[in-house]
Amino acid sequence: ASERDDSVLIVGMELSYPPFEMTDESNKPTGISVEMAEALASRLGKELRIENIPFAGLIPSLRTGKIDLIISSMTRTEERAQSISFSDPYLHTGLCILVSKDNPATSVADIDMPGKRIAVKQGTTGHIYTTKHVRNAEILMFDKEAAAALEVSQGKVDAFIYDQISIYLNWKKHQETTRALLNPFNEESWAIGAQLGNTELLGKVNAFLEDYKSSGGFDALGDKYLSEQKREFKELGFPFFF
Amino acid sequence: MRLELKSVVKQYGQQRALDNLNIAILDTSCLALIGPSGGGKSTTLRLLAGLEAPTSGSIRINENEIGSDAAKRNAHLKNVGVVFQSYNLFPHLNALTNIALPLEKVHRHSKADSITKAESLLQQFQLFEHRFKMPSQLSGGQNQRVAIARAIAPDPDIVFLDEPTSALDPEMTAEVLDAIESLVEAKKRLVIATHQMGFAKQAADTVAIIAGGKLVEVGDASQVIDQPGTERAREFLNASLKF
Amino acid sequence: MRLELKSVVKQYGQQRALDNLNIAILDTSCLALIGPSGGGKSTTLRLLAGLEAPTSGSIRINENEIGSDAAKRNAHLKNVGVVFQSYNLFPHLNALTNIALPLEKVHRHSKADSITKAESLLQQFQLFEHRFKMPSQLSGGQNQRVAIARAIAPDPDIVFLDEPTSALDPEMTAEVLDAIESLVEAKKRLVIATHQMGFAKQAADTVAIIAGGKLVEVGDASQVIDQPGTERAREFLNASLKF
Amino acid sequence: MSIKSIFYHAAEGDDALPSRLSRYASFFLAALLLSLLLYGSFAALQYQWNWQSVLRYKAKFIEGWFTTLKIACVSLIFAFLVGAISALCGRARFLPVRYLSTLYVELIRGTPLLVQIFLFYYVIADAANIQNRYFVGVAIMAIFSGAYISEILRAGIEGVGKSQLLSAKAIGFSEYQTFRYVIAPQALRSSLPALAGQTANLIKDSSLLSIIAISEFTLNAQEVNAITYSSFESFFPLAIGYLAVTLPIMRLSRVIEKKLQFDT
Amino acid sequence: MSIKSIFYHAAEGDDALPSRLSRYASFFLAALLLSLLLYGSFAALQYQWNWQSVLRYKAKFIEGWFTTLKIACVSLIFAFLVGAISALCGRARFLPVRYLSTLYVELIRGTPLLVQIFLFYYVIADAANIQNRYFVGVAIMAIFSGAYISEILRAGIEGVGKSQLLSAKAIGFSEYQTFRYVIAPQALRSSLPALAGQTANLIKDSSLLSIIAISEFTLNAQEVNAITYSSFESFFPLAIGYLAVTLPIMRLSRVIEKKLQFDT
Ligand SMILES: Nc1ncnc2c1ncn2[C@@H]1O[C@H](COP(=O)(O)OP(=O)(O)OP(=O)(O)O)[C@@H](O)[C@H]1O
Ligand SMILES: Nc1ncnc2c1ncn2[C@@H]1O[C@H](COP(=O)(O)OP(=O)(O)OP(=O)(O)O)[C@@H](O)[C@H]1O
Ligand SMILES: [Mg+2]
Ligand SMILES: [Mg+2]
Repeated sequence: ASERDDSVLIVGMELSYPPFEMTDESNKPTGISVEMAEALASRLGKELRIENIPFAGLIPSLRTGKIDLIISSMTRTEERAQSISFSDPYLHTGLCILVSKDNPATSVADIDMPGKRIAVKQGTTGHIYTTKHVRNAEILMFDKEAAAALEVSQGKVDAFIYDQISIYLNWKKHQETTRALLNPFNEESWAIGAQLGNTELLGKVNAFLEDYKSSGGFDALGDKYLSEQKREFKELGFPFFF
Repeated sequence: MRLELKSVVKQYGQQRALDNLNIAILDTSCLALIGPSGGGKSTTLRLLAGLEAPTSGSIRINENEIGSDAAKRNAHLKNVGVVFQSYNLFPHLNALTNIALPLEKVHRHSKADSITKAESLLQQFQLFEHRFKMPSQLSGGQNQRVAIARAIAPDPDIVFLDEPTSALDPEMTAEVLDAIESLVEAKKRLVIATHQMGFAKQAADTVAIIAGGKLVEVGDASQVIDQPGTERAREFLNASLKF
Repeated sequence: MRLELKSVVKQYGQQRALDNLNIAILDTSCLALIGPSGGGKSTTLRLLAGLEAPTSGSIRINENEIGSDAAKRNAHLKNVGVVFQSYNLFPHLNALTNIALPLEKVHRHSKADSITKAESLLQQFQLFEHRFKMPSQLSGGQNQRVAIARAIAPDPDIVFLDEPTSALDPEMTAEVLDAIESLVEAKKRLVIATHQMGFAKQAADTVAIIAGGKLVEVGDASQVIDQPGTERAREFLNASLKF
Repeated sequence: MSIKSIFYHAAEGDDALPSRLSRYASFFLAALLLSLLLYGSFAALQYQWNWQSVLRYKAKFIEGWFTTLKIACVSLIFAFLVGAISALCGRARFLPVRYLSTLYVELIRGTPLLVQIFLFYYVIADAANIQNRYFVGVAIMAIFSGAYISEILRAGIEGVGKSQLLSAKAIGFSEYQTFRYVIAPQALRSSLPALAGQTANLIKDSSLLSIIAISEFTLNAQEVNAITYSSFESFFPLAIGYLAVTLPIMRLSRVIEKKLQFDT
Repeated sequence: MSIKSIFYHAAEGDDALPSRLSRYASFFLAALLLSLLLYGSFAALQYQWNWQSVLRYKAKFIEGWFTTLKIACVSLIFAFLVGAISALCGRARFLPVRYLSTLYVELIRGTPLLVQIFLFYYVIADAANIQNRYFVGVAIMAIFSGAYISEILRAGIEGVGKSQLLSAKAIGFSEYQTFRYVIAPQALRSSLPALAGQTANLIKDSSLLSIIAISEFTLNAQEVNAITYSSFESFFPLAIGYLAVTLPIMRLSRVIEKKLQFDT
């Protein structure tokens, strides 16, 4: 409902998901998605502006035209696709589990039992997965990732389901008290979001992703931000998504 | 001053404070309202001052009918000074400001003039040293004197005083009497509700006795007080001879 | 009742309300405090009632030294009734409850007894029909009578009355005088601050004149009022003859 | 009755309520104006409503609403208790108790509820080995709202005139009796609007308990929002659900307020 | 001076402040107690502090703190304006205006700020074509807090005794003058504690503006929390940052309150 400067590309993301979307010490946006957005903007010949919007505010912002695109590690889902359009996926990952140290569980089936409690972060694919597939355990929704991890570490819940990299990082933080099951038990893909019906922009985005992948842009970013994780995953013998 | 109340009724909820009150006075410079407690003196005073509207009936002061019309009542209020039975100074202002503020804001005196005027009145009532005290820090009589000073400060045409000397010692009462006399000389008019017959007799030229919300007797001050015409008035006044 | 105030000083901020006050009275059943406005009557009354502590000096009533010790003051307060100059009824309670509540809660009467007692006092002061009114709905004199009724309701040993008749008409004043006489007959003791010399003379057996926070004269009521011994007292009392 | 006289309230007798017709007509006019503003805005937005997907989750709304209500009710009772005790402690003779009350009120009112919930649940309750999150949630809300109620009551208590305290002393009331029969009724009367407001706040603030995974009204609405991506559709039931509780409370308080009115 | 007399405040002369020694010693004791409680809980938790990683982001905290402060200051001014106007409108002769004020106060106080922000930013501001989010943020906070301030002022205004209004009328004060010289000073005095509290609330509530991407204090702290994977380390600066503003406000209000005291 508003006129805007055409020479600026406004990208919305929640800058609290390292190493994809975050800020550096001087409060500047940085991370994999940010560099991606920069590349995309220069490809479109536009000036980039990043809006730091909490995850829940991203889709409303897009729908009311306050931003042009969402690049915020957003998984493409059926339900989201009814509200916004998604580009081709640019990254495939999967859900993993954080359990407490003395929990013998090895798979989702082990924790989906009566009397068990599973923590998820509200609005994430972990949340969507559990509401669809978890039958027996009680699901607890959290607003903050840190809270969910703390719950596992204090034994208040049995497991925390989230994506691979987050589970890994949370486990690093609570190594004494938790254990991570880093073998993804499902597959999902991240994509860039645009307004419904904005096929023109979406086409340009898809073309950019194609080129970016083939020209090794993603690999370079992986080496820059995730080299340590990559190495550790190799040592631990888990598949790494990036 | 001509005063005329015609079948005035004032009803508070269940309570009929004035019950068909009729008073007609052709000319008076100082009217005293006397009568038993709860008889309706304060209510009559509030109505005459234009602070409240009667439930029914008409009230005429000189040529103004102030009973039914809010605008007229408000115009009337501007030329009037009132002292309530319970002083009613503003608790958040000191004695000096209580007097000076209305002068400055309502009567458009300059600030300096207002203060000078207030100070001279405080002096007259022997309150100068207490001028910066808040009402809660003043004695009963001091409060009352400030209230009187506030009422007469803007030189109103008519001053309404409800029990103005109840908290005053005889010396201060004499002082107030002097003030009243000089007001009368300055062609101001007064209506005073009081329990002190001696004071009423000296201050007023006309006296009205009100009891049970009705007029009992009205007439020349010394005549009504010394030779009351009705049984009820005689009864009431006899009691006052005791003191 | 024996009363002894020795070099009593009461300081309010800058203001010295009582300035080395000395009074010694060997026996009195009803003491009247008179004197000019702002002289210190109310302050003396508050100190004698044990409501405030003196800044310095000693206060002795009968055998009790109540000046310095808070516990003693509070014990003293239980046997005492007080009427303030500005009534001070509780604004959120009606007339009846204002009287009955302390009877029930402080003096442990049954609820029914408290109400009966309160009602009979209201009747005595001709307030029965007004018993359910809130203080703000009562006339000045009605308020004052409720306050007196509240003070004497629990049959206290000593009653302190600050200007108890200031808002009362002569008839009601006579009523209060009767009440005081019957209290004295019942061996109760009273201290009254008043501006009405006639009332003081009839009610009290002893009179003390206080001015400027100091004692001017003390003695037998009719003697002090009719033949004052000091110049200041004569001056003060002369003014009162006017009314 | 002229049109003017319908909408205008006479200057005189300000106590008297305007006539029923006047009140209804005026209220209607005011409500109409507001509705038009909202309607116009949505029309300008050209928003495509999608109520179906939200409606499917109505059980979630209802469930969350009841959870919020239950938590709020229980918290409220304790909050009043805590607040009253703290207000009393603020007048204690033993000074450390007095300062403890001040510290409590200022620390709680001065810091975000979010931080308090986190600290209380993950640190203090954990140390005390209290596991039930609903229990802890109620405790936190009681402690949080209690600080506000304490301050409201303090203001009410201090508003009672000194002359009345003197009067109570003269009558022989003990400190407790003075409090019970003189201070409390008047303080309650004068703090009523603030207390009603605080109750409404408690109900709304309890939504922050979502961060310790208490599935109350706001969390559930946001969850529906997160699932269906229909922001406005889930916010309307949310607003109406809260109004359904808070509005009657505020109205009730006004009625009681009018009833308890007395003049000082 | 015995130990008892240090910690006990004499019954007499309740107005008199306790001695300086008493106050400090008592305050210290109270603060000590609270600190011990917190310290003990953290000790039981055996939490491994990691201040370094949080400290690296201190620029973020500082920046957010200033943003919050700026928004709060500007909002506060407008909130007072809105609140005062609404309180005045609540006494208007023209009844629809009166009900508009009531509706405004009740709708705003009755619904969650979150919903209001959403509605206001994405619908109303959008329809009015206002794009600047800081501008909208300030407007929302002013409207939200204004409703609370309006209610606080209303209570204060209604608390002024009727006898004083009569007195003002008798003196010849116009309605405006009565308001200006009699009602306002007394109402302000009696609403001061509530106003200070509301100011503190405004500062804290502004944290919800994060959902429209205003990078204020709380949002920044939570981002640091998420980025550094720390649980508690970023909450402490948060609490202290808010306290640094709210505490002085509450203290100041108490001082002014004492100064303006008068007896009715
Ligand atoms: N709280 C206070 N602060 C300052 N001064 C006070 C306070 N209370 C009383 N005073 C002053 O102390 C003096 C004595 O007051 P007190 O009330 O005892 O007089 P009083 O003899 O009862 O006078 P009145 O007949 O007018 O009631 C007065 O000058 C009064 O202004
Ligand atoms: N607001 C009110 N509500 C109910 N009754 C009232 C109200 N105001 C006055 N009254 C009653 O009206 C009657 C007359 O009151 P008013 O104050 O005029 O008496 P008064 O002659 O001034 O008495 P006093 O000498 O005691 O001051 C009294 O019985 C009183 O109780
Ligand atoms: Mg009267
Ligand atoms: Mg006195």
